[in-house]
Amino acid sequence: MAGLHLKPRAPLAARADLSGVTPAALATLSLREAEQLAVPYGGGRVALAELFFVEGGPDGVLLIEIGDERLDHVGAGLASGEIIVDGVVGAWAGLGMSGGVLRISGAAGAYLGAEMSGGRIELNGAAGDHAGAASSGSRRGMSGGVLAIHGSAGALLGERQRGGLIVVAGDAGEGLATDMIAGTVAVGGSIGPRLGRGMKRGTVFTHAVPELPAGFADTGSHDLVALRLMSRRVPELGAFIGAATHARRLVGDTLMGGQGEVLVV
Amino acid sequence: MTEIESAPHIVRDVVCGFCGLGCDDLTIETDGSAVRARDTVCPEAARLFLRRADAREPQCSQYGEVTSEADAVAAARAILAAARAPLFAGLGVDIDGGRAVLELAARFGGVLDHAASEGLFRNYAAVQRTGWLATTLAEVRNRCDVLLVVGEDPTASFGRLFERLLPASPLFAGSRKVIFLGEAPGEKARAQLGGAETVHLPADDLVAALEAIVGLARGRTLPGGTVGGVAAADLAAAAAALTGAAYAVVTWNGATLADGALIAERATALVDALNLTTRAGVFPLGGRDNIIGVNQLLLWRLGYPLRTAIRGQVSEHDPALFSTEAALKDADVLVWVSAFRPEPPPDFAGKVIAFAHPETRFARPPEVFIPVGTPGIDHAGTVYRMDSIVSLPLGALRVATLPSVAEAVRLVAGDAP
Amino acid sequence: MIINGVDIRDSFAEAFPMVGTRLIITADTPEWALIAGRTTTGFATSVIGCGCEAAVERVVPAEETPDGRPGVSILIFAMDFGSLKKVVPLRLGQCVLTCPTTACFAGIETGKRVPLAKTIRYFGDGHQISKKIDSKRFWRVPVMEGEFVCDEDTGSVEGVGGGNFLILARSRGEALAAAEAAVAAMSQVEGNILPFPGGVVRSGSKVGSKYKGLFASTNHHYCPTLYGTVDSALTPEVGSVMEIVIDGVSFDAVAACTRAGIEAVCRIGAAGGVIAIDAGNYGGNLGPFHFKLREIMAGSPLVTEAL
Amino acid sequence: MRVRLTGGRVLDPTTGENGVATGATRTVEIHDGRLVTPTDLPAEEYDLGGDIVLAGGIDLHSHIAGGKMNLARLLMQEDRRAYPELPGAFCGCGGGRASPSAHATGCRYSELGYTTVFEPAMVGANARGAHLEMADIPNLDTGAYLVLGNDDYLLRLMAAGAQQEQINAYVGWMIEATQAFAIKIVNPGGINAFKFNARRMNLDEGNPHYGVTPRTVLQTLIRAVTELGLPHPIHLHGCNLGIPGNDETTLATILAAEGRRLHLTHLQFHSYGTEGDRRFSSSAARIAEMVNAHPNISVDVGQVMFGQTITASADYMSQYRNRAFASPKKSIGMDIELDAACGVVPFEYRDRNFVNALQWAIGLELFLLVEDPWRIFLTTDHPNGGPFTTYPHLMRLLMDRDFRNAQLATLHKAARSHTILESITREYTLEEMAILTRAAPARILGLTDKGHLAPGGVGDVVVHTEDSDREKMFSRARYVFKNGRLVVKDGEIVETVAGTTHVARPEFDRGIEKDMERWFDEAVGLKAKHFRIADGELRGGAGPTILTCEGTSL
Repeated sequence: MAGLHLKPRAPLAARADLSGVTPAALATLSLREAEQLAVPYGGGRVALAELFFVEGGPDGVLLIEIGDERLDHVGAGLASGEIIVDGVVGAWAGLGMSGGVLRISGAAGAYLGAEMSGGRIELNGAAGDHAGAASSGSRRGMSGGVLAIHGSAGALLGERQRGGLIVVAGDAGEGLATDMIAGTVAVGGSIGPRLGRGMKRGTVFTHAVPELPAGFADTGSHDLVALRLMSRRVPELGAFIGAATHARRLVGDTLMGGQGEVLVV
Repeated sequence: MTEIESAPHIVRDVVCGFCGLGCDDLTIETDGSAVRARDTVCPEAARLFLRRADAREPQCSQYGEVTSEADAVAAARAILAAARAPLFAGLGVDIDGGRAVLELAARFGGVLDHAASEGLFRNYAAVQRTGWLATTLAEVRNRCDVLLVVGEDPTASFGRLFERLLPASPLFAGSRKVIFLGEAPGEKARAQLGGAETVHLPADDLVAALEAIVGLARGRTLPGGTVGGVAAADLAAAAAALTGAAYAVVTWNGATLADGALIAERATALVDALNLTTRAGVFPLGGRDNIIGVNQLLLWRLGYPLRTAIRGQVSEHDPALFSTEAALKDADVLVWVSAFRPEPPPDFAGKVIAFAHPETRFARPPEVFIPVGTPGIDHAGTVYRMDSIVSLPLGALRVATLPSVAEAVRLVAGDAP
Repeated sequence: MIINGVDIRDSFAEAFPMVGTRLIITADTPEWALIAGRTTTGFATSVIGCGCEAAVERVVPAEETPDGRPGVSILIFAMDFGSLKKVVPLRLGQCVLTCPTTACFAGIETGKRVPLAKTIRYFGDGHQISKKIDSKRFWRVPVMEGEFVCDEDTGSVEGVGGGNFLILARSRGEALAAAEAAVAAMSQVEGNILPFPGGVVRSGSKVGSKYKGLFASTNHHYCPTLYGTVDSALTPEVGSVMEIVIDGVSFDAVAACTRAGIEAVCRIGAAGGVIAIDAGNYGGNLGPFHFKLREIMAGSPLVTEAL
Repeated sequence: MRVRLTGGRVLDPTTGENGVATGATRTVEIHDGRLVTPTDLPAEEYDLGGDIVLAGGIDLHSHIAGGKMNLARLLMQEDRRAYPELPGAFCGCGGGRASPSAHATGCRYSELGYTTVFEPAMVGANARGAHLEMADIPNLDTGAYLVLGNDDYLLRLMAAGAQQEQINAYVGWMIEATQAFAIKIVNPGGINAFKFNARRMNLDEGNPHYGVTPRTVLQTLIRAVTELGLPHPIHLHGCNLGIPGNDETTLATILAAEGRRLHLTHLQFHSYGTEGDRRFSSSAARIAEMVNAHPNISVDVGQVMFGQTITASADYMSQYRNRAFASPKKSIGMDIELDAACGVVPFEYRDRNFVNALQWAIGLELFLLVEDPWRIFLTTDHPNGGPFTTYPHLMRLLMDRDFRNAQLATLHKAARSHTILESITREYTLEEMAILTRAAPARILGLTDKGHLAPGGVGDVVVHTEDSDREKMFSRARYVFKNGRLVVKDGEIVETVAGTTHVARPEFDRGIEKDMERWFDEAVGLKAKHFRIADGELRGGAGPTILTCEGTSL
């Protein structure tokens, strides 16, 4: 079948898990089969059609209307195609996605884009804690792709991130980039305390010097050619860096032998 | 497992299953249904073993109204049968009771979590990501010559910890040195430490100070004069003691540390660094109300630790959504299991079925309350010690008038469909 | 074929496949970019003696470079990919890494990857930092002046080396003036370099020598001072011959460059002392690329007499 | 309940019956869980139509329970997530492949026709946990070998020059206290030496604290189990596991047994030479020759199977070394209770890796060069060499030379030139496979009512439909009866039943008890009586199946 259009029948009374409900997986199903997909819901499993009005839609696109803050794992494992949520999602949206586009017009719960390795997430609202992070027990967070959050992000954004780009237009909560391995985060707004503990490598772009833990060293302000390069090469950073040629560079977490950096532009 | 002497009903070598330390040398006095700990027990054990002779006979209730066991069981079953998203929480229960609850959850579906799992999952930040090099009680007792205690004085939670951990005459350790990073040892701890040399490093940032010690153990030099509120020289001395130890041990209580996950990771890194040249192990504290046992049970039965949901015969682990705190927001039924202590269930708007300690004081009467016996007092059972390796047999100290959790839960489960 | 009095001989340039790459070198000023470009491509006239052939391809305006600073693009060609992988990091390390304010970027995206910072980064002694955007990685290597920014690697092309033509003129002065005009015109054609000094080579060579161990020697057929003593390709009025050698990223690039050069020479024409255009070849047996002069010039508006 | 299987070709090497060779069929009957002489009484009948009837499979070395498996599960949630529950009306709860849950272990094993599996490395301190876990494994009888030889109590006794009688009493006490079936030695003395910061330990190297050598530990414990009359010989995981050049240690270890019975486990990991430019070579031929010449020696292979697995061993000394090769990069180690230790290291065996490819070849060489099928057992040291679910593939490798050589051809080139595997023509017969997987394990474990189909035996019966593709054939049993109850039909679980746990009960001098109590009180910090496991703690109160020890020959 072509794409799918889901509209909640009612606000969810328990958590539902949309793992595996992706355009690619749906492509092989008839509308009837899609309706009968067993979706974990509360302490059991129910047919997709018990939770949603299910209709066909444009090819390669899964459109979810309204959404629900208990609707988890939207776009988890997405490898291609597009998922558009005209509303909010629960936790784990875009978990481990490797390609495709996930657009969410509202807010997202915790672990948005956790462990994603490719593709693009556009979130208009606010993200919960642990966006772009590693799930508990996993060694690595987001490793590739772009996570664009137009609102603010919660605590532990980019925890254990090891690649890819996170851009937050609003604020970021505490513990940003904790144990970060590599990758780039840019935060337009304010930043919570305890940024970058255990940071190994990677870059956090900010507009003001944040509160930093003991293991960060201030190397001063520098004319960095890399700024000009990133401003041009990375469209998402173009507006953030603009024409800046200088940045204050703070390096850490040196206590753990880390060489991560906070670049204040 | 216990040896009941003749009157006046003194029971020696009683195993205590409450805090997870696994003391098994308690002396308990019983008189009919009355139970009282004697001699050297910690306040926690004294409190939790105590059963007064004049205690009211506990009874099942529904909405606070006394009811028959059969009615309570039937009501519980009806609630579960109609439940959409049950949460099986508390889980303060022995292994057999844990099995029964697991099977109940498998049948009706729902989330499984223990009341004390926060500390456990902080430690899992380290153990699941990088693994760690650990040790157990008897090894610490006999080999540990330098012990690093991170955070609060653990004696508050584990009353006899240092007595058990560092007895006076170890088989191998030539000397004992204990470094307290964080809170100073209290009087009780000092008394138990006896001849051990103690050092106190009053860190205001535990993570930073511990990271500094990791760095020093790896051969780096510190950037400043103090780190985390501790003088660099003191940190260097601590690192030197650890690297110079024959068998260093690092311990902390994840449950009491807001930064427990990072502490666990840094402690793991420290022990990894130490083992390059000498021997060392982590010894994480925790394990109250058999959380370790129930967690082990889930691991061998479901392949997942606590914070796992069974939904339509398939289990899934989600340390975020299936924590008690998070799951309470999504559940419609709370099955509260707390056999070790009168711990009331958390605030919850949905229906509550409580398999709980008879003295539990509920903020509001639960839909169904089935009082249960306490493992190690009312019935035998098995609990795990905090190290997850040793498990202990709890015996019965008196004639049980209450069902065990296993019995009560199996009544509710009835015959499998 | 006669163009503006210049005889386009019925000959062809015989060229070989080479493997090449393009680097964009930027700097704080156009001057430093050019210095870096020229130094990096120094001593790279002929693969026979230098291991590669390289030159500045063009000056790149700031708005076209990856970091928005003035730059130059250079092309480096070698006989095979293995040699290219060796020679590029070597030149990069000696001449760009060391040159004030420069940065170095991939100038070709496709083809096999030629290491740039992939090798050079170790100069950072563990302090180097990389950043991967999409699937493209660049490195920042701390240096005394600041940071050396360099792409991890660059692409490569299977190009053409040894395109050429010969300018036969009445005198040395007239030959050189014609050659200079050709170089100026050819520099405008992207995708090519003229690796010899100033783009011109006065010592065209033939394959082999009477001396054992010499692969190439002076092309005596075109030496005016030997006219009459050897089997000469010249006519008595030819007083001097200059050659222009072209390496390009493709056959078409070299062809376009050749045509631009010959046209420039022909604009000077017989009036300026140019007698004929010829080309160097080895009989067509050695190189797969044949640039037939008359085919290349066919259709040129300058052609006055097609034969 | 009576079950009657008619028209099957019975393959029972214990009695010498080979219906596969003769084409003869006969009726097999089970009554109340036991094999009986066929009757005419009413029974649940199955017409087997010439299918092959075997005794239930017995795996004498597979890590199915105990603390290290739970550590493995905790560490490798990837494995669990990748292998979710199989659908079905039975409770096959949990999942996983390299470290499957208890129910998954029981279900997968019984699908392959196994009915008895032994956990070969139970640490005394964790014995209660191991038994709790085994009680939750459906469809299998189990048992566990107690790890001794690194326990401070024993080494202390030996260092003090204790009499053998005292050591026997200790070993007897420990077997009884932990409800064990046999004694396993893991890296004799080495795990203990690692606690004193020794990183390697050779056969005649003294423990840094006690001075005791692995050789004396081995010989002392061999004597102890012999004199206690334990049916199974010392089950030895030798010194220097995985280290190139350990072939010499292995050969010396065989001689160190001095003619007494000794079982060398996962021999593949102990058969490495140092020849060739990579200083890693196969010594399978040398070692097989030595095994062939010493009838007191039995071995299991610990075959390496390619793919992701997780290694779990009491040999923390070796596993600490192996941490460097962890894939994914994480591992757990633990010193345990003056008793032993454990190391859990995820590992991926890759066919394009020289060492892994050669390990694979070395294991197969051992299988094919050890001549007596009664003295070699089919194991992958689950999950260390690979999950037990790869057994059908391994069986085909052993039974089908063309298949084996085709696999060999795909391996790392240099490894191929280091093995003689291609030239080995041997193919295991069905009868030999039945010996390896049933008859011989029952014999070496002293389980007289298992591994055969004679009346009086346990009603563990497996029916396979013959298929020239042996992997396919052994992947799905047509029927599996556990104690006479049908648990597998057409390769799928139809019921789960509780098994029993085998324990051995030797006689010993109970005078040791006072000293044990003192030791536990003072050193261990746990009462001896709480260390002891009561019969009623096993199998949910059902208690163990006890094998009394009356001594064995040799």
